Amino acid sequence: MLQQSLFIIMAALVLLTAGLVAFRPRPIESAMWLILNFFFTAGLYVLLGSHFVAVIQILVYAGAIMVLFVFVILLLNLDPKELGDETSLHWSSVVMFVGMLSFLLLILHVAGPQTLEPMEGLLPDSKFGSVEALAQKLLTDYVWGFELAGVILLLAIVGVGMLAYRKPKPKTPKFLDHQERPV
Amino acid sequence: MEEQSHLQCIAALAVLLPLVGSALWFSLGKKFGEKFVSIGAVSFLALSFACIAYIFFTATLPLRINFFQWLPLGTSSVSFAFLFDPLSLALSMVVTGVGTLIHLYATGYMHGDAGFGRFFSYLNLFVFSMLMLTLSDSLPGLFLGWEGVGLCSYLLISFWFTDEANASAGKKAFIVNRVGDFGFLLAMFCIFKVFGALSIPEILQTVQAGNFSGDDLFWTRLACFGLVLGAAGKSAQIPLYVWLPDAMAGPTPVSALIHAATMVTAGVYLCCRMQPLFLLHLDVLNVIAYMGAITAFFAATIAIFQNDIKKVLAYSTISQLGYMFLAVGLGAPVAAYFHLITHAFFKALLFLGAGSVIHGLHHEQDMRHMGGLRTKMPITFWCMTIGVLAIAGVPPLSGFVSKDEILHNVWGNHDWTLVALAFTTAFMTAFYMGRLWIMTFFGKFRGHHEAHESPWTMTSVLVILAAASALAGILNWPHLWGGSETLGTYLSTVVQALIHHAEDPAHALQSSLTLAVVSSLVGLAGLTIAYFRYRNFSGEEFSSPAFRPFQNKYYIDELYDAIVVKNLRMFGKFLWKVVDGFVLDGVLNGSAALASRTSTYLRQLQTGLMQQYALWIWIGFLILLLGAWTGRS
Amino acid sequence: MSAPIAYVLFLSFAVFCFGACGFLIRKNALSLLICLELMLSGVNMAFVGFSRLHQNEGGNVLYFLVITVAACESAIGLALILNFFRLKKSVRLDEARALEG
Amino acid sequence: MVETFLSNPDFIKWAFFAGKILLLFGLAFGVVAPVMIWVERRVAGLIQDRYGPNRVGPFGLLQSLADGIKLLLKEDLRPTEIRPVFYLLAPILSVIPAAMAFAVIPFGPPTTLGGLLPTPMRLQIAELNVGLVYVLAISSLSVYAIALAGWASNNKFSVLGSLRASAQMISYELAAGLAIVSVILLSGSVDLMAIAQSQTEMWNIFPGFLAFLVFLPAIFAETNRTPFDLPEAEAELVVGYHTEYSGIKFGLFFLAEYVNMATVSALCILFFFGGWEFLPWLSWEKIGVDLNTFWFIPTIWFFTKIAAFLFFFVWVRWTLPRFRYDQLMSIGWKTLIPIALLNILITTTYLVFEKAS
Repeated sequence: MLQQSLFIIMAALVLLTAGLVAFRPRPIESAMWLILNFFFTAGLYVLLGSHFVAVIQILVYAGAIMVLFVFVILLLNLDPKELGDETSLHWSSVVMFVGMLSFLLLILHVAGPQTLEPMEGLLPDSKFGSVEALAQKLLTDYVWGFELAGVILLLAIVGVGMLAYRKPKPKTPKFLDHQERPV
Repeated sequence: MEEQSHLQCIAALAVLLPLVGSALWFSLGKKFGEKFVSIGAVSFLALSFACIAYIFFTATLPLRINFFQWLPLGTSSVSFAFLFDPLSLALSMVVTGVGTLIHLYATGYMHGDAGFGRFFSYLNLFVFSMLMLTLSDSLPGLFLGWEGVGLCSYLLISFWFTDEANASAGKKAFIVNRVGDFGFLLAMFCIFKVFGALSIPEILQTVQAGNFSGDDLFWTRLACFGLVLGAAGKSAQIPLYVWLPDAMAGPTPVSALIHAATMVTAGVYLCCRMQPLFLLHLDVLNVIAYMGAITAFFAATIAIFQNDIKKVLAYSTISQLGYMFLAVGLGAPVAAYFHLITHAFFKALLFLGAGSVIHGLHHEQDMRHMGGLRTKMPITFWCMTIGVLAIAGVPPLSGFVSKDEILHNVWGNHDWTLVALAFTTAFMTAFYMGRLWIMTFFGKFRGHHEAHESPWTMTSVLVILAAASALAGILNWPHLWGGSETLGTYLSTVVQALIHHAEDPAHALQSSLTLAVVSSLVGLAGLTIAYFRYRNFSGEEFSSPAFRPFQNKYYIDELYDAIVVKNLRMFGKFLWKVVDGFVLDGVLNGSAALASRTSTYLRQLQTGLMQQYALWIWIGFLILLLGAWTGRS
Repeated sequence: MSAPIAYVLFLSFAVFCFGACGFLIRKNALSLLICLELMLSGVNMAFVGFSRLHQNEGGNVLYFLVITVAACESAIGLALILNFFRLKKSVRLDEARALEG
Repeated sequence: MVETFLSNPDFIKWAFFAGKILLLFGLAFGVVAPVMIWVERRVAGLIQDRYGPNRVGPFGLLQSLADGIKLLLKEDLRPTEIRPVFYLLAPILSVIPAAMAFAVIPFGPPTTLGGLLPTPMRLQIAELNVGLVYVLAISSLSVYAIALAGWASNNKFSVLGSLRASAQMISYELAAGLAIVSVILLSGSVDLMAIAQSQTEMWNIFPGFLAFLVFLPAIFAETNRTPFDLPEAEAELVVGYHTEYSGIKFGLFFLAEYVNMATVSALCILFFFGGWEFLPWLSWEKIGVDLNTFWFIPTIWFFTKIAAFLFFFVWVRWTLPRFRYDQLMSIGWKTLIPIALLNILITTTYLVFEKAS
């Protein structure tokens, strides 16, 4: 029973932070809320039993990706004019929520009522969610996906390097006072 | 029928000489001057006439000379070959003979004209295509000549193309001929459908030998009508005669050669050549007869009221041709052919005489401004007199003999309307020729310029033609009058006469004599009435409005213009405005406009804002979702 | 742990919708990428949820692949934004209308 | 009355749990941080041949207490034109990861506390079987505090300082991660308790000496200590990212730094120096100590090792010169990471041969 209520709380927090991420005007704020969102999602994963995934969520999302975002936001140090952050509750948001409802109806209908019963519990000794089980599956059945992920990461690194690199502009040499200037 | 090699080269020479000549005069005319062109042209024609004469006297007819295979038509093929038989030889003799004389005459007439070389090249080209028409063995060959002749008549009519009237007259002649040619083409297609071959001797053999099913008869009947339409177009008969009076816009030698002697007779030659085919359908022959008779009478009535000397002669040509078709229609091709030959002589004479009158009066063509020329131009006067008497049918001249032959046949046919038409036309012919004769040569001189006799080149030709038209009668002097009918026997191998006078010889002689007397009396009456009417002619005549339609040629031109030309122009405008403008262009521009209009709306979608694209994707997803949702089974 | 799968799926789709909605509303590129990350994390939730439902590690493996792609994508996205900023001195998306029809 | 409490198993479990939390956090924040501050200043004085603080209390022991009170009572200076929310958030964010990392560190073998507990329980606050990865994740969060601090205080030097500090931490985190991979390979599990128990016979320092060589500079850089403390060096950028902070905000940063140091040194001991084992080949069972009754001996030994390590920190701080920034980065990327990768290769081959034998 504790788990059920905990799940509800965690879900509520996730939704709250997601809403704040979407609708707060300043990007630095929405970034911070997103980090919090990742924490709560990690909590959700723990409730769902996959611990390793939860920790990876924090390590990769909150720890690495969001660092990039915060860095860029801080580096660019944009004032509101450049950001152009006047968010208007655009009619598209209506479309969003309509979509959401219709999707839910589709799930309920297609999958049938049994989706509403709670999922059966884990066996005490089941190794679901642990590193070993995941590693087992990852490195045997999905080894190609694993290698491919590596290749994609390499690609991204090279790509970013190439994109961000800017040939330093050859600065004209400044002559100190006591040096003679070329005539 | 085997070819001797030397005959082959003579025949080729006879036909190709004019062609080569036309090319020569056209290209070198300007460089070498008039003298070179005139000597060259006349000598080339004379040489060609000599070759034809040589074949005429030595070759065993019919002689078929094959050159090469010309048109492969599926199974059969059309070969380019010449067929020398009495019909074609007689006509080609006339063409080359009269042609040579007219060339000689033209050297004088056209003296000093800028397009001298060009004129003679067209004339030679005309003679070449006329020879092709007469001598060719197959229908397409004949058609080639037929078109060539049409082309040259166009070129020669609008020779002085700088003047708008001449150019439009040339166009008119060409277009009307084309209508006729359409009939001819139709006939050729039908003949090919029925006989599967287009060479004339082959066709005529199958016609005489074979019997035909109902279906074939229908097609051959259609072919005959096609041929009749072609002949009417080329020989200026009732429906398609309008081009001949306007063709007078060309120089006079052209009128003489083309519109009197040779080209207009092509229709008659065609009908005589294809006579066995026509014999299959007697109703067609009847149509020809009536066409001829009506044309003769109609043209004669118009000729009386014309003031232009060449127009009078043009209408008289139409009516004489009507006579020939009448004869062909009644199944007397020999009489038609004989009249054709005699007509060629005296009509050429009349035209050339009128030409020398016009030449003398410095291109004055209106008879009301002539008069009293018999003292100023004696030779022209005497030659014209012989011509007028010949055409009026005064014995013993050639005109009388040939016309009497035709009248005899008409009388023999006992069709009283035809007889009435024929005799009245004879009287009117005599009357308007007499009018012409008296207005130009008698009374006071009403012109502006001082008249002078033409040079020897023109007057010598007049004298020769006068002699020919006087003596041509003996060519086919009827047996009844002790004549040998040389032309009749000569042609009998190819065509056969339909009406056999079954009466006993005595009665026949008596009736033909009375007929001869009657016709000559009619002619003389016409002449005397004309003499008394115009003796002291003062200048205007037929002023009362009653004659208005006659003077305006029954408004036929305006009628044609109203019926055909206006509708064609309207139809053309319709096609241009509605079909092309609205439908085709409309569809084209419309679809383009439609594309551009829709694209302006669709362009609003391309806002460049990435988020809007994402929104459309999302909406698409939703629609798919709803589709899946509703489509669930 | 006995939460029904429908809750998890609804939650994941809700987060996805928030992300998508943010993606469409925000005017600057940075928030765009942030919302994108949100969307991706929403999708991940569904994977983990299903993996828990079927007690099979497949979902988690897929989670891993999605997370690598998300990392690469955000890295490159940020690099692009930097270039865009250098070019246009602002990250407002209204500036990026060059492809307008 | 007490027996009813003692006999109820739930109560005992909860009491044990509370005891663990009190022990660890009390030690970490109450004892370690202030004592370390005092030790640092004394040792610095010793190394620089001068007295350290010795006025406040015996041998100046209460000096850190006095500093703490001073910081608390100081006026809360706040510069203008700053982003208030993030300015205040930064110090908090720096302390949270430091505390969270402590929850996972086991400080003793599983015991029944002298018969008090029905079954031997782990001396670990959170028995996470993915402990190690958790520690890595938490340590990567400390970057935010520094980045936000620099940016929020609206001061060019602090922004530059924060950028440098966070860049340094990110790159050395990578080196530390790779070093830890070889440790995982050696001890075969990601759970910290398991790692410690796997070192009863042979400590990881011997087969994984290269990993230790990579790990040591990485943890120094991670906590911005001594050779790598360029960002807050006075000479360079005034005091780096926390120039604008005064009073307790600065105190928090200071506290976070020392707690981080304690955590990192505990980890280092766990990974390489056999955790609470007595000597490399001399584990407590061998000596004959019964863990259930004398459960506190390994724990105390573990804490003495941490103290020694902390002393080593301070010792290094006052002896080694500071790295220039480009040298610092090149060491991080061009030397440590390649060595770590090489090390992984070595450990794997070693493991294959060892398993073969």
